[in-house]
Amino acid sequence: GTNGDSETKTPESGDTLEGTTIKVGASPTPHAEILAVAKEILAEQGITLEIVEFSDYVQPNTATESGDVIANYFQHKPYLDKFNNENGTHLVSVAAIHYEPYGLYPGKTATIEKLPDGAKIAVPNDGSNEARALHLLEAAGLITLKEGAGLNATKLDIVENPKNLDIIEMEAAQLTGTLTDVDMAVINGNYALQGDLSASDDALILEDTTEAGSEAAQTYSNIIAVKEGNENDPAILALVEALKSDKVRDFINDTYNGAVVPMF
Amino acid sequence: MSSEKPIIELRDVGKTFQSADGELVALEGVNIGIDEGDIFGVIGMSGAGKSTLVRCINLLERPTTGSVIFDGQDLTAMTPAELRASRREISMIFQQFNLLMQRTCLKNICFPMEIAGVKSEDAKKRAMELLEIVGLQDKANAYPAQLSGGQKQRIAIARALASDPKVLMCDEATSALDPTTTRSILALIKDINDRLGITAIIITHEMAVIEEICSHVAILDGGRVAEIGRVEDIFSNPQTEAARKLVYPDGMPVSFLKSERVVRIAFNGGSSYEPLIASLAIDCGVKVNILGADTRNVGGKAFGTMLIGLPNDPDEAEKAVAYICRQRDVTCEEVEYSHD
Amino acid sequence: MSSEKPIIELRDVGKTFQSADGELVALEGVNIGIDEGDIFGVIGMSGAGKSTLVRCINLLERPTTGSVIFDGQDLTAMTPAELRASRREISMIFQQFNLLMQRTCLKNICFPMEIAGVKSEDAKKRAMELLEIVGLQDKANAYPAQLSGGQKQRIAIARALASDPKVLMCDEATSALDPTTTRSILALIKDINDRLGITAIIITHEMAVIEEICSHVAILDGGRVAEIGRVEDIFSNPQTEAARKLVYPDGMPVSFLKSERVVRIAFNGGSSYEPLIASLAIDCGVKVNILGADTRNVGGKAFGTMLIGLPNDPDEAEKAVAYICRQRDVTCEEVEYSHD
Amino acid sequence: MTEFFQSELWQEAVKIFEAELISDIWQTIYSTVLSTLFAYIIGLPLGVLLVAGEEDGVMPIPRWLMNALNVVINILRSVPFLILMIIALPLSRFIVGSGIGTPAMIPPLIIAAFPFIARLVESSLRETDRGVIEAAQSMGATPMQIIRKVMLPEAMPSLISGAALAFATIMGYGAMAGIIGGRGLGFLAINYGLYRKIWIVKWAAVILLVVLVQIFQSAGTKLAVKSDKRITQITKRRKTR
Amino acid sequence: MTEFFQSELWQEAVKIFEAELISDIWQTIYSTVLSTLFAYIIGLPLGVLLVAGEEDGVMPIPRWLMNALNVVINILRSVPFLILMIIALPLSRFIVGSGIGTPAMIPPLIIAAFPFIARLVESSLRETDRGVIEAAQSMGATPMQIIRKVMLPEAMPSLISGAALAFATIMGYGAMAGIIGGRGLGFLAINYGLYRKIWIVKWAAVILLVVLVQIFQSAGTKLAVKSDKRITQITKRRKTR
Ligand SMILES: Nc1ncnc2c1ncn2[C@@H]1O[C@H](COP(=O)(O)OP(=O)(O)OP(=O)(O)O)[C@@H](O)[C@H]1O
Ligand SMILES: Nc1ncnc2c1ncn2[C@@H]1O[C@H](COP(=O)(O)OP(=O)(O)OP(=O)(O)O)[C@@H](O)[C@H]1O
Ligand SMILES: [Mg+2]
Ligand SMILES: [Mg+2]
Repeated sequence: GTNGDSETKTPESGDTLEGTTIKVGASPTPHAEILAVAKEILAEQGITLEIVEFSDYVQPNTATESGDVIANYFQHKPYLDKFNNENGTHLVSVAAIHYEPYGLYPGKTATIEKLPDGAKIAVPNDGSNEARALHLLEAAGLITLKEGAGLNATKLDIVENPKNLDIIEMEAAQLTGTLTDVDMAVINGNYALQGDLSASDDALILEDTTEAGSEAAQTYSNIIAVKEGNENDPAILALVEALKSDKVRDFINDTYNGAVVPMF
Repeated sequence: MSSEKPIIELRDVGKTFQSADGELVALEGVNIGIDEGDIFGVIGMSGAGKSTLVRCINLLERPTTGSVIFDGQDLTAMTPAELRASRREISMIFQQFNLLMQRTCLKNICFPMEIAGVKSEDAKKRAMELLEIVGLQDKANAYPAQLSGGQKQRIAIARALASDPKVLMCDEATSALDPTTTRSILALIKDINDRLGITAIIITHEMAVIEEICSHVAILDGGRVAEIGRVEDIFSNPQTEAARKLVYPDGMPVSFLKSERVVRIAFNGGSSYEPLIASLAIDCGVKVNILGADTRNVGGKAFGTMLIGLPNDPDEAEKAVAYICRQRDVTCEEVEYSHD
Repeated sequence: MSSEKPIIELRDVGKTFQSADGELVALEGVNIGIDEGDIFGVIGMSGAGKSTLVRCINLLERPTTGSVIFDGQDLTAMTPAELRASRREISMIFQQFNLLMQRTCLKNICFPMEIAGVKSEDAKKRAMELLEIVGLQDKANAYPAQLSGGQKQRIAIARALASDPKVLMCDEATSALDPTTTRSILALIKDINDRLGITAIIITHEMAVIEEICSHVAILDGGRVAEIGRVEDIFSNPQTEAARKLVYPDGMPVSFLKSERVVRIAFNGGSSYEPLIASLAIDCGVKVNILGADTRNVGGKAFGTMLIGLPNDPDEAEKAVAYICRQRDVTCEEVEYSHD
Repeated sequence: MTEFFQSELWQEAVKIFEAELISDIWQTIYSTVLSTLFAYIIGLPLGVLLVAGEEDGVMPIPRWLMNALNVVINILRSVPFLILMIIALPLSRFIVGSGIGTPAMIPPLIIAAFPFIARLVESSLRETDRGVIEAAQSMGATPMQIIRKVMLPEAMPSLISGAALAFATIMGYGAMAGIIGGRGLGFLAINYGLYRKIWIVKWAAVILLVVLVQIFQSAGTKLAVKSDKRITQITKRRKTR
Repeated sequence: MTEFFQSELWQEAVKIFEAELISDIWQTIYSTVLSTLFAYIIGLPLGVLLVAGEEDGVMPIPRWLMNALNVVINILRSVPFLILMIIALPLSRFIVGSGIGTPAMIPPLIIAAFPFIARLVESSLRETDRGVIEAAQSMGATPMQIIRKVMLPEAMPSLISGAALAFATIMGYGAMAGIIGGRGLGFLAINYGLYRKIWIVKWAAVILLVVLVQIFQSAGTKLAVKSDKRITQITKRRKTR
């Protein structure tokens, strides 16, 4: 992984960043799309931002740890902590950029009240997102999770399930595609948008609207993570600055219509 | 040829193969008529086109030119279904046997009957009979890979006979067989020919086979028919170089060039130890020359033929012929010889 | 057998195949010694074990029992590398040819030389020579699939000769060939045998081939050696039922049972139209019986053999023998006959 | 060791095993077997057609049809399975009545596998000895008879080992079931291996997958060897020892 | 129509094409070709060994080694590609110097593909006529000579059509490059089909994939037919027409 290092390890501070290339790992959407805006800004400063898209949630961290990329942008803090813990990596968050509220969207059944016994509810199948979705269902009063079931919660941690809900885990991006097959699905804001669902109009319940909503926004903000020691790397600082610009905020607000909320 | 309508007729058949080095004319302008009940021999040097010829008869190889008439119908103009129906009446024994490697011998013999829709038990019964005829009952459940060359060939023969065909084509069907087995197979074909009037087309390199069972013979040379006709005529008096080379591979008997008159004597089961030639000399005082002989004894009886060159003196010759013709169980015929 | 050390010796060789129906004994207690320079014929009915026998010689089939000695060394006890070295000196022509389908004829013939590490140009040159010898120069670049049966066989023959082997094993190497080609191939083998002292083992169904070029013969019957010895001895006086069946497929000449004394006359190139038997009758007044004859003319000269049954009267018989022996270009030998 | 069995990881793994393992094994097996089966029902005839339908095959079909067939197979072979699966979901809804879960995997699996199988079958059938086909033709066999009684039986050993290959490949595709809410051992391995780091579960799932493939592969090889009547040596020797 | 070309979707698609298409095509081709190549370098000898190494093969190897080889191949065939890819990443870092991107895909692709190729090769070689192998043995050919000069050349048509099959399969695996930050047409199709729903890009990528597979498949088939000297009919007829 010397490649990424040599290119990204910026010269002594104070030197110009002109000609620097930084590689940042990101999920395709919305992260890579947001980074694309930052890329334009950085380009004006002579910094080349190379966006490496990962369609999984492990490799971006591994790649950051190994130096294949200098930073990544796809996860929230709790996931990062858990990842560090489990994998012995040393990644730290340098900035929170946005938040994607989860919502419970209707499929075959229109309202929570009408949910029949044994109704099918689709949730994301990947690590902490499943937990997040289950917490949302708990907040809606549909299930009860085992005490202390935090970010590791899976459907096996459900202790009370009065409606005998059938929890179906699947690829987050595929959730909107299966609304015809299930009674309801917990979908992340960004994918909901792509499925022509509006967080504000269609969601039966949103993370924002629950009592834990604002807390969730804080907790689940998507962050820029770097390897410990790179926090003050000028290039990283430039990246964060670019991401926190008005231009990016406008882009997010215009494009995602509330499904993605800027956190700056 | 006889005046009957032939069962198989090749009209101006030609076959050209395309190969890397250009075209190869395997057959050219072949006209052959084969009457029902004939046993028709095809001989020729290696590569003369014999296999190609029989493959053209059942259209395994589509002739490049000409047409093939079977039973009055043009095979080359038939629909696939009609062709299939005709093919069921023409059996073929392949030079390379072409047995189904994944089937037992019994099932291989059942195969043509399966295709013709014969009931399974009937097919099996018939196949067992045929296995017995070719002497391989004990190999019924063996696979072809477990057989010797000759055994494979016998299975192929049994398979070809299974469907009671009108025409049987044998591409060197006895080349891998010992003389005894060869003879018994030939006897079988002859027998079927006598009893059921099957027509047989036989490719062989053994002239004895032709002499023994064929009624007609065609000699192929470089893809063309060099000679065609009754076996006696062709063999006793080969007209072309190609024919002579086959019938007398060591060169023509010189006596053909010396004697004016040649007589073929056939022993039809008389006692062979009757010393015919010696008696002829002693009784008639005539010295005849044995040009060639192939005589064998079966159960004390002589069979086979002998070619005799008569003395040039016409009287002596006449005397000799008369003496020979008087013998019991011997037929003699004079063979024409033309000086070309 | 001669007193020289044999080049190939089979000691108590047996081979049993396992099959679905149980065991099949293909060879049992076979003891054969073949001297250097012999042309050794192997005959037997279809399925007698001939192919298995030669396959056991180069260990393509590992004998179940016994050992195979080649050039004084036990092949069955060799390391793989040693075995390979020995195998390079034993060429084999297979009953099914076994040509490489993806190589041209030329490259097929080059193959054994490639294996032996002969330089490519040298190999090619030699291969072209061999192609010419078997009469297939024009097929150098053709693939086996484009050849006739006999042509394939000739390529196989050329391939077997390419590596200048010490021993050549032919499994029905001429069965697909016309008589002329057969003769030229046999002449070739005989010639190599004369000039280079190659040892040949020849499986065939044509007794004429054995008579023509073999010095020794073994008769296999049901996996056992029925008879073994010099061709003259075995053929003129077959001791066992198996041998008689092969040599005289139509049954023994009856005269063997009638005449006490039998004489084999070989024509060594005298004029055939000298009517020997008739002259015998006229000049000596002795009637002899032709038991069998196989005479041909080459360029005006007679070659071949004739078996004569002498009269039972000892004086007449003596007279006849004396007369025959006086003839030019004729050798005669009395053949022993035992009443068993 | 006792420590390990008291560890939280082990406890959790046991929980997961108890809840899901049997069901996941079963789902892997039935989805793979059913998909392989149906994929053969479609792919086998197509593979046959690819050989028999050639200009000089036993059942020539029009050239344009042959080309079309080839193109369709190539298209299906080239679309990534993920995309294919999602495209095929409406079909799943129509056939199995649901676009989610393991049953919904089966139609996409079939669609992805049959072109692969067609090619495997094609390659096996091309090896049939031309001579035996000619023998059958000379007996007046219909194209269907030649296919059923000659080409397929003669190529049987090769077809069987192809089937073992196809089975393992289809099982591999099945690992992506998770995307549409399906289950199975592959899903278990990915879900717990990739996302949840419960390595016990991951390895248990992988080992079970290996065992399944091993069983099918060796059954396939054994059957292929046994069905091969051309080489009698192998079986012979095995028996003798 | 003009409307369509002015639509936002189209504009965006064009932007993506301009930025990525050429590079993605190139990445697909080079990763697939290189992986296929290296997978053959490993898989071909193994496939040969699976046949030649049998008890009655031309180069028998100890039975336990043979069994071990079979088991290893089966294991690699049964581990889901996703898992295999991630397990193989350290190897990628070691070999290509990076655990991300298209180059990093190549080692996992090779590891996933070579067992598949070994099985394909095995199945092809099993069809070699026993008789010609015996002929070579009778000439004193070494096992290596038999393999190189007999088994492989005689099975060439079948090996070539197997290679076309392998190529398409490896290209299919390559579609999962996105997981480790790799690129390529498969990634493009999945990324824009599944995650971003820009169907123009998805279909463009799919069409390009189809074209690639089509090219390799028909080249493979043609070459296989041309290299087949056993059946002269086909080429013959083609030429005559
Ligand atoms: N692989 C095998 N498995 C089982 N039996 C076999 C096998 N090979 C040969 N046999 C049997 O062994 C016997 C001898 O076979 P072999 O091929 O040696 O005969 P052959 O004398 O060469 O006959 P032919 O003249 O017909 O070629 C036959 O009965 C045959 O069925
Ligand atoms: N598929 C083919 N492609 C090219 N040439 C061929 C093909 N088949 C046969 N030939 C050629 O056609 C000629 C006649 O072949 P054919 O097989 O009819 O000979 P044959 O008389 O049966 O000879 P044999 O007695 O050796 O079997 C030969 O020169 C052969 O090389
Ligand atoms: Mg022929
Ligand atoms: Mg034999």
